[in-house]
Amino acid sequence: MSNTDLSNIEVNQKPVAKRSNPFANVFNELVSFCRSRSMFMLHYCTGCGAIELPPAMTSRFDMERLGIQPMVTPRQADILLITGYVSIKTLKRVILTYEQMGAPKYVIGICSCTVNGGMYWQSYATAKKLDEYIPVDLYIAGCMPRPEAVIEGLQQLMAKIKTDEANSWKKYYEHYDYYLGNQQHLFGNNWQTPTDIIGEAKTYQLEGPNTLGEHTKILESVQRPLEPLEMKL
Amino acid sequence: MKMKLKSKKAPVIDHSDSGSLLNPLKNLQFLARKPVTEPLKPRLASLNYRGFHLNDWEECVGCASCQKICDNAAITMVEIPGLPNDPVKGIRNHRPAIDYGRCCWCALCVDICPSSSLSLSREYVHTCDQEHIDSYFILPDPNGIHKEHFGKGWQKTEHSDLLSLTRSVMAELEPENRIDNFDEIVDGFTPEQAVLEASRCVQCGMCHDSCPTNMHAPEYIRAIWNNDAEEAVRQIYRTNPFAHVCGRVCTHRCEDACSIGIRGEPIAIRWLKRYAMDSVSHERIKEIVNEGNTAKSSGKKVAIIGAGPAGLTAAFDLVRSGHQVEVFEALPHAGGMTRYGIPDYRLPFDTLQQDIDIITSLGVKIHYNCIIGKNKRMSTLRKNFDAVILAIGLSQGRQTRIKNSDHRHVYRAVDLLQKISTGEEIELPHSVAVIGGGNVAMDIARSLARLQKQQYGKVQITLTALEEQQHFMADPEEIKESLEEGIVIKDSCGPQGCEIDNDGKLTGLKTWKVTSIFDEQHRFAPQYDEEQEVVHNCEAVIEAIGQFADTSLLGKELTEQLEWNRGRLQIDENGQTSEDWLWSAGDCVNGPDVVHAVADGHRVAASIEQQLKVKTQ
Amino acid sequence: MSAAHSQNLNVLLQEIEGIHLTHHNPRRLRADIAAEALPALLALLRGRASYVHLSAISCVDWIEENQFELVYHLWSYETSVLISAHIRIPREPGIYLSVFDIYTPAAFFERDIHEMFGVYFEGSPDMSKFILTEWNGPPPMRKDFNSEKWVMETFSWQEYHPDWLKDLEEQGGGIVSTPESIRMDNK
Amino acid sequence: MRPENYQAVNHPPSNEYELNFGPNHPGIEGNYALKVKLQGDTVVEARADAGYLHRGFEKLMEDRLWIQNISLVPRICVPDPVPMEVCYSLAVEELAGLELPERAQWLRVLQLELSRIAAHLFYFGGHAATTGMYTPMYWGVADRDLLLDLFEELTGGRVYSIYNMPGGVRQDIPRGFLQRLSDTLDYIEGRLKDYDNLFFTNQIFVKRAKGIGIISQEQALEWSVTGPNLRACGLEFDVRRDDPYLIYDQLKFDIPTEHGGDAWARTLVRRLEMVESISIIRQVIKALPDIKGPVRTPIPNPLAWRVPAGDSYARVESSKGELAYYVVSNGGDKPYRVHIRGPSAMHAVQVLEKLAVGCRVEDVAQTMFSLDACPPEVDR
Repeated sequence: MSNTDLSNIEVNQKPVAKRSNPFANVFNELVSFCRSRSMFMLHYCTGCGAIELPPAMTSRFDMERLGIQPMVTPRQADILLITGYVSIKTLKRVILTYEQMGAPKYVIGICSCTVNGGMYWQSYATAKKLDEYIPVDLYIAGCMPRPEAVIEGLQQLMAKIKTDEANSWKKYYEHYDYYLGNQQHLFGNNWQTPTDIIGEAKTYQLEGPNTLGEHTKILESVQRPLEPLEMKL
Repeated sequence: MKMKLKSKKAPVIDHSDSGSLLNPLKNLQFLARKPVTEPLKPRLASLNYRGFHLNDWEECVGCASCQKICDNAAITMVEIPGLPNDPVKGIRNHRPAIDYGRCCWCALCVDICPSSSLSLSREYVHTCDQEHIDSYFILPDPNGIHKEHFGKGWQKTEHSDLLSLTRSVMAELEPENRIDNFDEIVDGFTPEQAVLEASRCVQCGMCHDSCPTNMHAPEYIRAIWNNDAEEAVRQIYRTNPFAHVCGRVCTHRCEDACSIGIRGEPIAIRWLKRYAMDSVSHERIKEIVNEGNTAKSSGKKVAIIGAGPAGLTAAFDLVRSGHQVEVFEALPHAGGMTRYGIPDYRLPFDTLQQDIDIITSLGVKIHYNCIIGKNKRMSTLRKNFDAVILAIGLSQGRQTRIKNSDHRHVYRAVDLLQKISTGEEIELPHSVAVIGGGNVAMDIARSLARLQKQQYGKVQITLTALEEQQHFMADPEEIKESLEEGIVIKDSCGPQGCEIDNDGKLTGLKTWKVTSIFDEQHRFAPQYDEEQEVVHNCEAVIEAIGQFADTSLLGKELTEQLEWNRGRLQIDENGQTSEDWLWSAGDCVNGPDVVHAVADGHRVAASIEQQLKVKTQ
Repeated sequence: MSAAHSQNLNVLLQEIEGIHLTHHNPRRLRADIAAEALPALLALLRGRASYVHLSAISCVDWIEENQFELVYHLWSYETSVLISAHIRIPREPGIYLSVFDIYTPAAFFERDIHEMFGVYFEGSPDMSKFILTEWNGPPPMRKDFNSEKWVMETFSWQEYHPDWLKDLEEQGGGIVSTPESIRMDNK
Repeated sequence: MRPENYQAVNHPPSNEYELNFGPNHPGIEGNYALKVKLQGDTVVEARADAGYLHRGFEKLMEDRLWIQNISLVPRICVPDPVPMEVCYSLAVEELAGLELPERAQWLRVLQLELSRIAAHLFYFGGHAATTGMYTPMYWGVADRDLLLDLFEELTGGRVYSIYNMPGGVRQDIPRGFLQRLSDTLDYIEGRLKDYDNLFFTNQIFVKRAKGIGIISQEQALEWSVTGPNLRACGLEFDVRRDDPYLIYDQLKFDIPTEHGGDAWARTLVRRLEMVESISIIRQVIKALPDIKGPVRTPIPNPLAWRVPAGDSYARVESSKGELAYYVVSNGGDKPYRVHIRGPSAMHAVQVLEKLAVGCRVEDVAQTMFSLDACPPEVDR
């Protein structure tokens, strides 16, 4: 894929060092707890797995029990559910969407296709490994997973958020060069998004040694002022 | 417009009915209805749910059919050390591992599984984070992905089975039409039948592994399926110059190992080989065999004693490597046991002759009627040749040494078969008792049955053997066909002696009922029930209990020089004897089996080739 | 279809020169005609034989014959017979006439065939990309485009190395054949 | 966060502006986009933009064995996968000259009609949601799930049943299935009254849906509209009756039509079709126990199954209209070419583009949902 290898990526597994102030600890835990109990899932069906989401959302399996509701705009959504294969055309929109979402944000890859290409592994039109383009917090196996499996997965994610382990969104800032490289590999070197990830990384103080690199240099060289997306009629 | 315009009556649903103001009150009834919401815990899936894979390792043979049918390239075959791995039985220690990043749970792998070991469970929840993505690659076992029991879901049924388990039918002579002649019984496949039969193959390669000479059966079956008989011949000749012979009388270990044979009838690999050979002209086969043969003469000479399958296979290999090969055959025709031991109805002489013709056309020189020890001495061979191969086969019949077995109407099967095959007149008895349950016993019984039918109009042959019928050494189809031809089989009969009347005429064979054949140490020690004594009336008794090699041609001096092991020549794994110029191959080393002999011929030829190369350097 | 309809249709179709008709079954009629004669056939079918419904236009790439086959599937609500009109055009330059003026839905199919096979239809209202707007490769449905090869060159796969596999490798076992390898063997 | 060099683009003042409808938009069915030009809030031009769900099915199918494709085809239309399997199987059976056992034919009809009901229930949900009514969606999806339970029991999979294959179906029905099926149908039929009360005679919906996206009969024929959308214009055509396949010619069913050609008529046709489908399934339930015999004609080993050279065009009536498979074989073990004519390919692109013009922007979503456009069928 790109020159950066996944193995170079240091996995951010270390538990966050607890602050000495017990009050702050309690506060942190409270924040995590609240986060895990109220999540908005972006209403964007990327692939076939989306067909099992309406059952999961509605009366029969009722994910509102868990405090999860669909949300129509990425700016207010917490969870990006990638429901199955992403065609290259969709992947661009997925990345745009992901970058628009406010941190903390969580990505769930559903179905085989997000892991290793799934049944479309020979297809020229779909991307194969989702985590090369955006960091993924959780995978749910199945083709497609049943609503029960989706709900089980969401509960897992809640548990992870509660213990402050679902931090893959930080990885996007810390290893932006890797993700950008893979995106450029697929979309060409002219690829740019309206969101200033590097700037955001600075703001969140998540700029790491791998945030910048050869790919971000390419980005800088091609970056041009934002224009409205092509809207030819 | 001439369209079918049907006007419907008033709509079923009256949308103009705006209803009453009290309509919302109707909704109060919902309070009394059962809620539809399911508990948060995952439900149990249906009885044939297609969940995660299960694989019964005891059943699985590692044939990789699942890997081939998988449309998503999700299945990797993994070798598991410690599991049984027996090519002869058609078992490999490979097991499928499944990539849930590819799988689509279509269960085609379950439906094709020849051993029915794969199934899908009713378990369907698996989640993991990026760091544990390796958990998407699993090695299914009977315990399930999370070692929790959910029970089997989708399993193969008779409806969903994708394999074709029955052979395509081949025409053969009916018993009444074959009993009075030596015509070949089996017709061979028509092209349509052959392609259909070849299409049953799942290309697992078990046949290749189990074959003594590792014939490329999957490749030639595929070639036949592609209607490319010439390619099939090319694949066959990679390992077997006795292609016509093996296409007819091979002991087909491949078919015993065939994966399809686990639940159904194995692919008729032998008949397919025969089909390939029969459908290409003799001249074309010669051309195919000669393709790419550019070996230059090496100036080395090899002598081979015995023009049977082992000897001629070695000759075939060596002559193609550029050596000069001379074969010395005691009898007037080449082929050894395949010529003199196998009756015409199983292997017509002219098809055997085709194989031999191809070998001789390469430049192998055969000296017929040349008996070593009589016409030529071993020492001469040793002097004139760089290497000598002893491929003398098993020409002498073993004797039972029961009472009166020295009577002149007690024959050895191999001697009689040889006479019958050369067309020599024999004193044909009206009734015969055959001792033995192997293929040779069947051959002699069936040959005599044909002669009896021709000359006397009826068959009176009794075949007795120590074993029970299901444990006979003979092929099941031989037994079946013998019965069809009117041969009486008496199993579990131990021969005790021949009955002779006062005139010295043989009148019968006395047998006792066998209670057990082997003792506790699995040594041959038959036990009899003397009370169940039967006398089978007959004019002649034929012993078909095995053969041994006649090594008298070696001469006294050489016999003493060589190392022996329990009466057999001591050889290494390459067939070389303790003398560095003498090799031994074929039935005299392995016991009777054509395809083994061919394998042996290759092995010895390779060993000689290597040694000659070393010498040249 | 009724006898009268059938006869009418046959009489009508004889007006087209060089038409070759085959009946697969009572409701399927195959017509092989020369590429030049197709617009006349379609105009005739639509104008005089009630074939108002264009079910689909299919394209087949016969790369060995260096031809594209275009199949126009037409349905008549009156005769209940589906006529498939087959024509062959040379693969190069792969240009044909649009039948948009006879059948409006042809626009969609022609646009689709254009981006999937690269066949250009003269007179079609819109030949711009529709599905493959972000695809820069050759028209993917052409037989000379090997999707699997392209994928293998462009993407990488998960390199799983679970604990059970490590254990097996320590014992001397391990992966014998990957699915990709047996696919390559078959080719 | 904006790039540092960000400069706002000054658009010329205009009362015309362009709007991207989708792909990430709640008013779009599936992953699809519609670019519309608005004047005020009236659409003056619309262009469909597909390909977000493109997987290259037709290419993939050329590279897989005849049997392997059965697991691929249901993915082409996610809400209504069964017709895809059946249609592909029918096309291959015709090519291979396979006789279909009678029992398999009845079982296929059973699934097709179940799938139609499920798809229509899903359709109501979506359609209602575009008008701001969420309860029908909650009901419809939950009731559809009961049918999915039946599918799961019959086929082993909830959505992608992968149950049909060339030659028949993969397994016989489980014990007691027909009884449970019958019970579920009774329940669904009872629920239809609730739906009428909540949705179909609800004046909020009726007033929203009437007059939206009107297709005249002439337009419907001109644009090759098929299925319920065609019948909503008063044209009585159904592949099941007019080009019968399986055993549809032995079944009694009506073909409901409506006259308006608008969103309301299209919804109503589907509502009536559900009743017909329930009646068809009841006929199947009645007949099935007396039809004995195998459920599948054996095919040769699928790894080496060659289908004779030729081509076939199979059509079935899916919940969205006329679905057709054009399958070409060159005598090999894989299809030489498969062309899928998704029913939505017509009404989700050209028809939608035309109907959207003149709509108010809030009605665009409803127009799309009322047509029951299924983007994966367009993209393939």
